[in-house]
Amino acid sequence: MELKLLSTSDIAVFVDGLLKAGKVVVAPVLKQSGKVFFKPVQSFAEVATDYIQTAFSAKEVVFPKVEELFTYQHNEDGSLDIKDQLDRIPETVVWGLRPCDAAGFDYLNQFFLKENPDVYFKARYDKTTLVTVSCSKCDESCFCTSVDSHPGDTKGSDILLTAMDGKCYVEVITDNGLALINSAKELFTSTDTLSKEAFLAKPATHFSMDEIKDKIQYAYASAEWKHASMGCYSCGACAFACPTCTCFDIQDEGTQDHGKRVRCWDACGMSQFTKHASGHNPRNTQTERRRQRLMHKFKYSVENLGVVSCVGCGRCIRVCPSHLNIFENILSVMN
Amino acid sequence: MARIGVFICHCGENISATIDVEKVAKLAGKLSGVAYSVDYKYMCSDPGQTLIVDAIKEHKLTGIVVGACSPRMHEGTFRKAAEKAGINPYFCEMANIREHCSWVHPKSDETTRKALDIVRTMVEKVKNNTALFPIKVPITKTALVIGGGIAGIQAALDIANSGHQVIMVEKTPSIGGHMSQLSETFPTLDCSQCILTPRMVEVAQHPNITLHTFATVESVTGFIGNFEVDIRLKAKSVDFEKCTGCGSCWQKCPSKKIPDEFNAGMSFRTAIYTPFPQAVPNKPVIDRANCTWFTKGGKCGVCAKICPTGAIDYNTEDTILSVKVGSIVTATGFDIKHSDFFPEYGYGKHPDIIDGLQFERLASASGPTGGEIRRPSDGKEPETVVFLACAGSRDKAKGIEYCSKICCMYTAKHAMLYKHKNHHGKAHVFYMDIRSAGKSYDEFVRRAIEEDDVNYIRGRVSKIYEKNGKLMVVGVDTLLGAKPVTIEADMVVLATAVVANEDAESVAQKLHISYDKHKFFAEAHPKLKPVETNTAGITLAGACQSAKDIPETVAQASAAAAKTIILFSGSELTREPVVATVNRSAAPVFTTCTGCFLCQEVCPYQAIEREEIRDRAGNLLMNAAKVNAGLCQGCGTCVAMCRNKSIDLQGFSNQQMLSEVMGLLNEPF
Amino acid sequence: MAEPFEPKIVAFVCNWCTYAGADLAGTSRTKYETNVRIIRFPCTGRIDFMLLIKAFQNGADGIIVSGCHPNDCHYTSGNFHARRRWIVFKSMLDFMGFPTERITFSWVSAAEGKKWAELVNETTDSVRALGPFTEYKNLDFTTFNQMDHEAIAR
Amino acid sequence: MDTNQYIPYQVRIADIIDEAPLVRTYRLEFTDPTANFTFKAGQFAEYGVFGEGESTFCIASSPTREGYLECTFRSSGRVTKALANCEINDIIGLRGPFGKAFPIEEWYGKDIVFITGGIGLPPLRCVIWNVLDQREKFGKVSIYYGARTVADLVYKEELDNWKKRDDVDLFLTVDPGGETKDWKDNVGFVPTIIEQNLPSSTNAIAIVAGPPILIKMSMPILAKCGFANDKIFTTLENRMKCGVGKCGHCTVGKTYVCKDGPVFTYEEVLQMPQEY
Amino acid sequence: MQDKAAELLKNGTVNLLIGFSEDLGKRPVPCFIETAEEANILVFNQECKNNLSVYLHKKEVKDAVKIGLVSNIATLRSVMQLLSENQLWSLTITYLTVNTAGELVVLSSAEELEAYVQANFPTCRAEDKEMLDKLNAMTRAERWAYWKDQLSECVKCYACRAVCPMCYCTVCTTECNQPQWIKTSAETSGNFEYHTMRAMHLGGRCINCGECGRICPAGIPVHLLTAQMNLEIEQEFGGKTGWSLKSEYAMNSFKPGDKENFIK
Repeated sequence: MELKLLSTSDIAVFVDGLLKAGKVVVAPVLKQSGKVFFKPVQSFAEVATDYIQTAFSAKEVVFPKVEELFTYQHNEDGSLDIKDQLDRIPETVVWGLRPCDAAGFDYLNQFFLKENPDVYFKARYDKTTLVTVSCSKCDESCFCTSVDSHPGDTKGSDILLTAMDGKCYVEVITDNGLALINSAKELFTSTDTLSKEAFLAKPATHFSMDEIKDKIQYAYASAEWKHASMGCYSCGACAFACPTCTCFDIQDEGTQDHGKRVRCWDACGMSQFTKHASGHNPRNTQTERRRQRLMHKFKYSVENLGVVSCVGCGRCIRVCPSHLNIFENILSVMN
Repeated sequence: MARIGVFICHCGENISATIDVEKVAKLAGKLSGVAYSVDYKYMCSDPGQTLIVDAIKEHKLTGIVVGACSPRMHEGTFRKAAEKAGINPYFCEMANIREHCSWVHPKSDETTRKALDIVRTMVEKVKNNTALFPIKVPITKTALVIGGGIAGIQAALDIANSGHQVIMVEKTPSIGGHMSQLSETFPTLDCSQCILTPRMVEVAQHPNITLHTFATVESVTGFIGNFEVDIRLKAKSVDFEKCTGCGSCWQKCPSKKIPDEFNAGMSFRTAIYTPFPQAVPNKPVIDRANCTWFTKGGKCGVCAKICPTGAIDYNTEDTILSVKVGSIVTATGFDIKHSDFFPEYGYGKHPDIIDGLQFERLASASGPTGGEIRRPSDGKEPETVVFLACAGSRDKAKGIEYCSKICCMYTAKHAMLYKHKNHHGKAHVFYMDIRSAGKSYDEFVRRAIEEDDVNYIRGRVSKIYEKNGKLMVVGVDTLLGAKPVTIEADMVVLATAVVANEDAESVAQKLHISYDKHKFFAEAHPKLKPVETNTAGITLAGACQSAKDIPETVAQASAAAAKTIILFSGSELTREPVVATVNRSAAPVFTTCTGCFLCQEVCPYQAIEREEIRDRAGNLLMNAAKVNAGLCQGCGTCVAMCRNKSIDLQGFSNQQMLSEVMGLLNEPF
Repeated sequence: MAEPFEPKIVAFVCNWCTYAGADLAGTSRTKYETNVRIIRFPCTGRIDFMLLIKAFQNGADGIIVSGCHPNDCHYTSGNFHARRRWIVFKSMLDFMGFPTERITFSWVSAAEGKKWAELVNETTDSVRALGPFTEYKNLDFTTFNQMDHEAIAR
Repeated sequence: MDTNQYIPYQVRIADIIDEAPLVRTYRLEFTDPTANFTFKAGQFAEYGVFGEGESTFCIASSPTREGYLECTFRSSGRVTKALANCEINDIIGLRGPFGKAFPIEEWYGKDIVFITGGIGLPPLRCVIWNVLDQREKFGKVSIYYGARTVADLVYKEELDNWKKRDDVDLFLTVDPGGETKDWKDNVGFVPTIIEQNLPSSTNAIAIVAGPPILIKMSMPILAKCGFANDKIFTTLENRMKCGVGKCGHCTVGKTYVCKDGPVFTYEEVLQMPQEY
Repeated sequence: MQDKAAELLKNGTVNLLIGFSEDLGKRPVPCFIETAEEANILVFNQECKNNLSVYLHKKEVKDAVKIGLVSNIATLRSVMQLLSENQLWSLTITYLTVNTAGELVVLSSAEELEAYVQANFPTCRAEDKEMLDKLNAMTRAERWAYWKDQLSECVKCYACRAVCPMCYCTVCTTECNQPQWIKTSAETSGNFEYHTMRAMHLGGRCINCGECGRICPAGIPVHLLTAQMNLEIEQEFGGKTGWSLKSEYAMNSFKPGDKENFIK
């Protein structure tokens, strides 16, 4: 863990340098819809700076909405070729994600690699460096402080930037991060003091994980689930915007002769998600489906991996068509 | 994958001249799912078909593609072959590499590649074919004939004579129609009633014909082979069981001033009446609109008193008779415009300007004048008569663009009849063109002109006005350089336009058949289905479809009868299984159809019905569309309409069509 | 020198008029371009617009949609419904910026073998002039696959 | 580099047996003879038709019979229909083996009671073979199997063989109305048949597989026989996509049926939310 | 409104009332009220944009049979369209809305509904019109670029479908996989086909509530597609969506005189 300084004017120099070095830089870009998306950029000029949260999380870098698993081709002699595309994946720097997103990566890392490691995730994750920027602003949807994180949290990041009083403080957390810094040593000067708390945003804290941990055990039976889910349209917006939702579907595209097998995002809230070919649907009502999603975030993932899989980024609240509010739901089902 | 057989035909040289058939067969053999592939000189020949049959058996083929000519040519042939080999005939598809490839392209690799593409496309389709079975629809072997004119009579007799039951419905008190009103008929001048009445009697007496006069069709439901028809039997007020037809009632009936429809309003009838002496059935009915008993509330009652058999019953009411029939012959006939249609001729105010039908009555022995031609106003024999052809017909201004077809002929006939009866009289005919196509028709017209020196003037009549007891007919003679001519006439006969019955539209709607803008009923195809309507099982006969003369009408009536008899020749009707179906599945899904019924509108055949899906307790769970396979003709418009693909078309299913597209555009290697 | 571009054209036609018209072109040996591939439907009313999209998605450069002239429909009104669908579909595609000139709508009767041949030739020429329809296929890379492809390019 | 669990083995269909309407058994062999594929009774695999997708079902043959693999499936969805259209020598994809197996070793010396219905037999046949192939290691073996109709019974030959064996008690039944003229066995629902021939629970293991209703109905009866919940095994068949505990389709509460199951004791099942 | 709602719930005219309440952030949230006591949480203001009629397809709602529906005009219009498509037949619905004068209006029959909707029929929303004109003014290439850029962000969460009252199919074409019409993956071409299809299915049925555009997490103005089509259809064939109780669907009817200048 090193602490360095980077003059704000050199940020552009640094990023453009990374691009020159042949790295793919994925950074927040403001699009005509007025929303900010993570996009590969060609120069720092494209990077958006003034935003609270991006529309979608940066998980797409390591878990694309469409991942090509392999292509297949039947040959004239009846044999079959199967090729995966793992060698394609480029060195990538994710620039300017929020600490909550970085924390999301931490969870993804555990989920995909702890057991039955997922080669596609690994291939992308290994080539990805996360440069996080701590938050000076937040809105009423943010609630990272409720889930054991905060606007200056380094969890999951390789590098955490905090730009205040004209300087940019650089917390180097991993060797990965260090390597990145070293690619442009001259821009960085060492420093040892950093007190960012004053600068950081102060999102409202609605609960603490400690108080949840035991109450959540009994939440399953709560009658409140029906209320918490009646308004749900059973679309996938929350899951697709979520930095830690990992459900996916596997589909073949093409003919029986040649094509590709892809995996694409799926959402446990969609009515067909658990439906059997027989027509039997284990989670037939939205109540069950929403309960599964929330319980997974706050209970199941803790039991399975020891980490809460909600990072409090608040995206699900912002995107929800019927303004369902995850922390309100959690609070309601626990009492 | 399936085991498809591909059979490439050389068609002698027709295909192999420009396409490398061996190569196509060889490459087709490599396609996934193709288990056998071969080329042969003539696939449609007996050895060719045997080759296919054997291959299917030997290689356990599940489907075949024959790369040869157009399916419109030989699909049937090869489907039979497939069936012979023991697989469902609908697992056979044809790849049209002749009409669509070898015949239209030069010999080249491109052409060969195209042929292979075509074959591959059909292979992809047949892989997704499903076994289909002809649809059997039971048939009620009873025909309904609507209309008792010559068309209806002819059709009814033909069908009845073939041994099938016929129900005839006629709205007036007697069958016979317009033909019974005619005096003589062109081109032979034989007496209309002499040839018609025997047929009328035959109908009445035929064991296979049930006759309902004074009756109308109330409603029609169901479909080909299985129509359910409600017939309204209007209250006759006379018990036909008891009535002997002695006629004493109408002789005594006090209300005698009712215009006589049969005589085209040129004489009067009574309130209780038989329309004409040879009426069938020859029993009276009471015209309640004009009977004092009904108009003045229970006064009079003479006929009841007079009737020897007590057949009169003022209290009878309309009754609805429901019948099941397998086919319907529509023979509702036509009407003509009357002189009141013509402002330029005084809106029919002048009694001596009459229409053709009225002249027929004047000329008819059974008519008001006993066959002597006397003008209505004063009963004098007219010395000059002007006949106007095309009165209203072929006249955009009057909204009738079409030719009424029969006027040229009957005008010639009228002029001739007049001359025969009034040898010194003068007959003038104003005409636009003389249309006398038809067996010995033109001779007939020539005869009028040459032998009976009827004066034909080519030109139109602009107006007719009265001047000291004469009718001044003002027109032009276009053959004499549009020279104006004025003729002093004693009587003018307008050959008025033939039009559809006023109730034609409502009849069509009851039958769910379409009609043109003049309310004439529309045939299913102007050339190839001139007798059928686009509602299967309903045929047309006579002038309800368009103006026709008697021979044409009779011919079409027999054709309609033939169609019916063909339908009745089997115990059930077998139809191509290319029909739409709405998916159904087990509870709790039942179907993916949402019951929006937006598809109902697009079906030209009213084949889409509503089905109510209920649980065991009988509670309505959902409404869903259901296709009546008896009515569906398989156009598939509803399939493309259906948003979530709940309707599919057998033989051209979504899976099949999409597979064709995918297969065509994705070359395997 | 690369060989000249030969467009792939798919024709969606109805069984009773245009398919028969194409047959007539055959029986009267009217020669025309080889680029067209015919897919037979019972009626233009059956032609699902999704099939057109699928065709383009799978590499068609041009499409012909053809059926019976108005009032000639074997099923009386299928082509009328189809026409209405086309009007809307066309303007829809146009609004999305789709090069609609790659779709040719036409009426070809069973008697118009010659017209069919001309139609195919005209369409082929115009599509050949338009060049390969890559816009649509290129859509197939989402941003992140795009990224991969760029990576390979390097 | 870890193995890529999404790349399927290529297997060739060596033989096809039509078991019942819509139900087929495929015998599969690896195109690459070097492929070392080992599995245990109760594990499942992902069977894929390229261009259509993958479908999940248990391996129906037993590791005790080496050299080949068998699977039995009913064609219902897109993939299974495509599978059913396959012919001998077609190549399909195979991923696996996945999931926990039955702890057969722990059952040595015990009585084994198999209870299953319809298409529930295939997952158990693997165990049954396993048991029969080392018959001496087990106590009494009884099999309760039923189907809707006689036609719907799968592995008919096998059933005859088991019937002939005197070291296996086979109770065959078909639902009322499903019988044929020459049907000599029981008529009635499986649970009823169990009630009529109650198995002893002393030192016994019960294995239940089949439609949810069958499981639901059988449990109380087994309880009545005195089977403890941890002596009753079942195998859940949730919708699965990845097979390796990632895609989330098969989750029941915190449990990933694909990697934590599909084999569970009834006790474990009761711990889960009742969403399967 | 709260009192009226309470009354309806008390006297049993309504078993379940669908309306709006507010969350901690004072944002309107759809709420579902079964007892008169809860009625006090109801709010109704300009921010209540959701088209609540979409909930009428929800099983829990259908089970309640007697429904009270707090509606803005768009909601009422969509109910009209739904009725014309033979939906909602199992429900008896009481509509609570607020007219332009700001008074509470209660409609308890389809006929009343029709009268009210026709009297207060909404026009194409100004902001939409503006965007449409902007797009139509573009060259086609620009439009292509525009939609390509927009649709590349679509993740196929199907929120647009979920919030659409006209998307009531129990199984959507996107879920049909025999054959698979729509790619499951959210690749841009798949997104194009999905949105084209959606627009085609909604053209002449969409009631322009604009929900799909408003809620798109990727900010794609999908509602413009259907809005544009509705304009086209209205111009070409006439008829307004959600105007009449009897079906006036432009796409299942035709006029012999429909234009065909584009047909060779």
